[in-house]
Amino acid sequence: MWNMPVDNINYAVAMILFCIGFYTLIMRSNLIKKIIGLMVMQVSVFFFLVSVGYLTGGAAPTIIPGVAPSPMVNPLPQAMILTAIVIAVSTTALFLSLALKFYSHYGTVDMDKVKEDKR
Amino acid sequence: MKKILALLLTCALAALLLYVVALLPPMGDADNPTNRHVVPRYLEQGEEEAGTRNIVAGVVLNYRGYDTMGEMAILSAALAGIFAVLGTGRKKVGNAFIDRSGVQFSFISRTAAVLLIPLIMLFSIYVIIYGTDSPGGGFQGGAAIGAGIMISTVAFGFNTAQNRLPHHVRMILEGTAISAFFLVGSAGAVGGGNFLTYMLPSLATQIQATFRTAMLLVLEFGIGITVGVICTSILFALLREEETYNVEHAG
Amino acid sequence: MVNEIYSVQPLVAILLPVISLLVALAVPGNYRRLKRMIHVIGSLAAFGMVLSLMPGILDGEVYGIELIAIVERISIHLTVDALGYYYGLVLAFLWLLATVYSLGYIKHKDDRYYSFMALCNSFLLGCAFSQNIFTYFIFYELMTLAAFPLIIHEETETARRAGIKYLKYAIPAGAVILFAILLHYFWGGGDLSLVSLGTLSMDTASKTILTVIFLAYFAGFGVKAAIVPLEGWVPDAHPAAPAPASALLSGVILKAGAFGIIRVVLNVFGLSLFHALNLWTYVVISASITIVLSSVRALTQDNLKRRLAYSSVGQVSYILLGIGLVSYHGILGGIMHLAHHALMKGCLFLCSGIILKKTGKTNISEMAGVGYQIPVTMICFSVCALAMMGTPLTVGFVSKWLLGSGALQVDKPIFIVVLLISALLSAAYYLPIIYAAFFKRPEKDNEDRPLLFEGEVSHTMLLPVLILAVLVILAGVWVTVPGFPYSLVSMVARGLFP
Amino acid sequence: MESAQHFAIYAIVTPLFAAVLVPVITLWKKNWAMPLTGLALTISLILSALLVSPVRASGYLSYHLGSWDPPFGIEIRIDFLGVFMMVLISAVSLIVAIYSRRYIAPDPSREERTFFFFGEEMEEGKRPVYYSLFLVLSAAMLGFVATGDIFNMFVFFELMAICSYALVAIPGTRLPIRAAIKYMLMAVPAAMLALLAIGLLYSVTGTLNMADLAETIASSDYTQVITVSYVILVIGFAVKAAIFPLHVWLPDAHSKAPSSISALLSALIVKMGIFGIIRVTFSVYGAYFPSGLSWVTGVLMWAAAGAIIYGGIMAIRQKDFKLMIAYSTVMNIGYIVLGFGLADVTALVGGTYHIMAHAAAKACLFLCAGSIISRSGYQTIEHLRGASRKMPLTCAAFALASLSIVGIPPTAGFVSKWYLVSGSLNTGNALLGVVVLAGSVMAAVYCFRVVYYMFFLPPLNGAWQERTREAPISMVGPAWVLAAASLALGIFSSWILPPLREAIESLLLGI
Repeated sequence: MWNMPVDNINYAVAMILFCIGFYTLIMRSNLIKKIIGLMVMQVSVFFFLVSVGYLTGGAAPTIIPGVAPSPMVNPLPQAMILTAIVIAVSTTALFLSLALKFYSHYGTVDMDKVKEDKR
Repeated sequence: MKKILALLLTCALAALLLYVVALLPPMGDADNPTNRHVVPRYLEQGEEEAGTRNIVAGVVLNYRGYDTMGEMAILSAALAGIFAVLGTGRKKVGNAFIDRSGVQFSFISRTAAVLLIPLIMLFSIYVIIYGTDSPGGGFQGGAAIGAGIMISTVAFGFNTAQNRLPHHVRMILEGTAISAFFLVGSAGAVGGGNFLTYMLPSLATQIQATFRTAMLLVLEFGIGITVGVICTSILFALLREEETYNVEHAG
Repeated sequence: MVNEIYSVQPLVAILLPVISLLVALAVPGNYRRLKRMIHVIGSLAAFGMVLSLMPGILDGEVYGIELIAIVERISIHLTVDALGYYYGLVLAFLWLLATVYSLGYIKHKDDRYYSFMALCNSFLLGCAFSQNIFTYFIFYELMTLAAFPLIIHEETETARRAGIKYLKYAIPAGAVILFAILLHYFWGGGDLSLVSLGTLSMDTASKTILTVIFLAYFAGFGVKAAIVPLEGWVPDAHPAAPAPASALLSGVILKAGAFGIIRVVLNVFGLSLFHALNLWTYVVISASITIVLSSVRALTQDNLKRRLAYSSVGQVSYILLGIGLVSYHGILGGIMHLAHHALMKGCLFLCSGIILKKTGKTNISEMAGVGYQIPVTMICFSVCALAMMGTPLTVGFVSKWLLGSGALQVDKPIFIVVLLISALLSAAYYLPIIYAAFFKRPEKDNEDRPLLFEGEVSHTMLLPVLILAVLVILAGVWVTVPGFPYSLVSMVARGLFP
Repeated sequence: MESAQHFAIYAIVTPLFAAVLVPVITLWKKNWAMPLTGLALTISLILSALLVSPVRASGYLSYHLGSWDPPFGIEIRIDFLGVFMMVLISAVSLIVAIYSRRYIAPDPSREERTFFFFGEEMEEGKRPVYYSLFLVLSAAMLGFVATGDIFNMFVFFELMAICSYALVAIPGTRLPIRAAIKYMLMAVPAAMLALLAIGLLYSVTGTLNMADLAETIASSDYTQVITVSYVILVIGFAVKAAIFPLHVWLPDAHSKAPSSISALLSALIVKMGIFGIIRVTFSVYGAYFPSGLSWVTGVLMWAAAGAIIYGGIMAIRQKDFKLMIAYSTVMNIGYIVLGFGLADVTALVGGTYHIMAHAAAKACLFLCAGSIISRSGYQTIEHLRGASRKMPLTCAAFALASLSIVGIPPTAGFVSKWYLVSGSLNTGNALLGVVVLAGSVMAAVYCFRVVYYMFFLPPLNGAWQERTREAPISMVGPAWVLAAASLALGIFSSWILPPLREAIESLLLGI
């Protein structure tokens, strides 16, 4: 069941984004850049989910009274993303506050610079 | 060395994921499992079952309201976590609140803010109220509220904004959503349904729909208030940490 | 399967020392005499409880009580059959004497000491009365840990090192035994009981598996039973521990390992399988090597308790030797030697404690004329030492004789040679002590007067020594008195050789 | 019974609601935080305990939220394993909460010397935050084990994760912050992987309800996609569970967090990852198990063996007290995962029983460590010499719990090791049985070393001189409850094992 890449181009892009984020996360020693990589990962997953929910020629899943019901895109992934976005926002906020504290302790956000620290 | 290893790891991951992508059903196809299995019921009966024209809101608040409760809990937990990391600000560090946040007291920004903020609030309330029937809802409205408060912070300075919305008030407000979910859910449980049931068999049929709408509104407002307040609190906490740092280091 | 009579007595016997321990802990700290008395009463009560089972046991009854199941289908199950009862009787008796002796001997940290004495006592009784190897293992492990504070009681550096060494040997041994039990459980169809004559059989497991199981058991228990490559902790632990503790160590705790091997041979494998798989060769060979080697090394020791420790290493192997030659007299002698050696060696260690207390001497080379200072003790010592050599009219002679005739029954006279060699060697390392004690001039004190008799130690320390010495002779003369080892062990042996 | 169906959901939402109330109430009543926490956790403990008999009566208990029947709504689906975990979670959380009261807020009137984390006291404003996070954490764990919907599982997983990051970092000093960052850097991508896996799964099945997923998967043609999603999901959970190669975050986080939180992390949170793996494997991918996924379990099995050996060696080499206990956790995770990796009923019974045994014993160890460190300020094992002279009760509890860690009969650790080894013999991996026993010998080395230092060695010169006193009853009591539990769970294991075995059998063979 190999599909032409053009069909699933969104999926492919999402996966590549995911890998880019992952690479940033592990390669950068700068904490802020790590967090950015993390956010790229999150966004790529959302992108993937939203593409999963897509329906060719589907309208937004909102019933407008008096308008004949047309095929609508899948609302469930959108609801999932709504939840996942909030989760991502909370995680990022917490992470940023940790980074802030880290900075105020060490005066830098570079993880490698403070490797050796035995209280 | 580490570079190579990371590169290899990433490439392996990419290969795996792209391999899967090639096997996934074609995107947007009408007879994908995603479009065949559960969703049709949402789309067809969503309006009368869940009582929302906006199906997404119906899914978020009604079919999968439990997820949303967990999500609200995550927001509150994140705020609590930020307090846990940065401190709640009860501990005054010297004269911590010398105001360095943004443009302050400039005439233009103040006037603009005075003009904008009421509109923003009004709009956010509109978004919240009509969230069940049109695009929008608690999150969007709450975000708008948060944006309004941020504007006021920029315009009138950190201290003013914080005094308008002091810590304990925010502490009380940030629990609104969870409390709303708890009460609404318990109402369902008491009324003969399950937790988070809105169509109560114990009620007369003609007021059931009304009751459901009321419950949904309560939830929307709870979510909106919580989101707005938590955005504000996070902003304030981060600002305060910056102040503290400046005081400690810049002296 | 023997049908056992439900009885709580074994459980009560096990619990009594623990109860006394709890009571003693409840007593406020400034009544030290009262605390000790409670401990003595506890061990006395345990001994009495064991004694109360005697008549039934002599009639061939079996008492038992099943407690809660730990892992499914395997429960903690207490059973008193003749063999278990025999071991329980010996250890409860020796424990009573040692506790009484400790009253005069132990001076500091006595709370901890007596508490762990009581714990060890009840755990060992549990070992003796266990119905399945699982229960045996549980009590065995607990006893292993509870013996540690007794060994390092003096808290000197050497004592600590000895204790650590003891754990280094004992804990891996426990793991090995556990592995053996699990193999046994897996290949033996889940039957771990110790009441029938052999639960394993060739048709459930292959020859190699059975051999592996046996060797794992043998090595695991061999650490406690001090078989030669595994005996390293014994000569360190005995001198380090206080005298009563070392008396119990070599008198009873070493025997726990030997007893485990006896149980494995008689009740897990059964003599027929044991013989068919030629497992007996491992046992007798390692036992003989141990006997000879330990006797030789004992010769070179100057520290009294160290010499005694090496002698115990050898003597415990007598028991294994007796089991190894699968013959009526051999098994009779071997199992009887368990009690005999407990009596003799217990007495010897207690005497060494008195010598230390009274004259402060630990090395044999300094013991010139000790016999003039503490004549009673040294006479008891000499009696037991002679018994060790196997002098007639003592228990040592009985067991050696039975072992020898056992060797002849399966005509393997080579082992008589082993016995004779060890007898000669033990003569060579015991007689000098007696000679030094009685036939050398006592040393002078600083006013140039010879150190002579100025009263023995307190009665609480002297009495156990006397009792043991008397028993060594009585049990050697009237062997068949009911209640003495022969009466019980002969039941076991007759059960094995109908 | 009618009302019993609501017990599950209220066991979950009561702590959540209390978590909202705590900061509000403490605005006026400073010291009501802990009683409120205790009350909420007691309620959820009682409710979970009441669930046991109905669940045992009818294999599982299913509760439809919003009375939408699955797969359209979210379903709470509790089998015996779930209720077992719920009782464990609420009980341990309650005990640790009681411990926390005097641990984070020493009583000034008794001039207790306190070295709360590393010599710093907890800023007072953080105390309500602590309890609030604590409650949310418990609620999240309860929801995680109770839910029957895979996306909902993810939500609670994230909720739990956020609370644990925050609680690790709550001291605000340098090392906890770094530990928390390290933790997040590994756990957040893992969660993203899990979400991606759920997305993949959804895209080929179109449903999120576990039971429904199991059916759909059984008859799906997207075999490779499903397998890959399983692998990604397992990796996502494995990071949280700190399975051997992915354990890197664990020692730091567990040793730098406040001890009460370390207890919670070690006793419960890492177990959640393993529970997640078990849950998805049997309730979602059951059709592929074990034939299709045997290589995954094989990998896990050897990873577990590696964890046992590595954890044991590292624990022996540690000088820092809490770091040693943390590495011991790495090792014990190995035992639990081994039970899963062997894919054998007996072994899995051992593994799940070890979840409970290790929870009781390790929580006790961490609580004792917390009492000692917070009262004396000493953190290296060297300094523990003679500790029993000043803090006898704490040290005794430590000794009792370490018996269970080593697996001395008849403690709970022994029971689980027994089942693990017999399971490994059942599956013909005698070598793994040897590894397990070698592991318990290593455990004996590092545990008994500490016990020996505490009881049989004189204090280091100058140490333990100052007015260190025994920890208050509200800190010793919980430790003793856990120690006694780790003993009682060994002796009375026959009360828990049969239903557990039934549950495991229905999981492993019933699908």
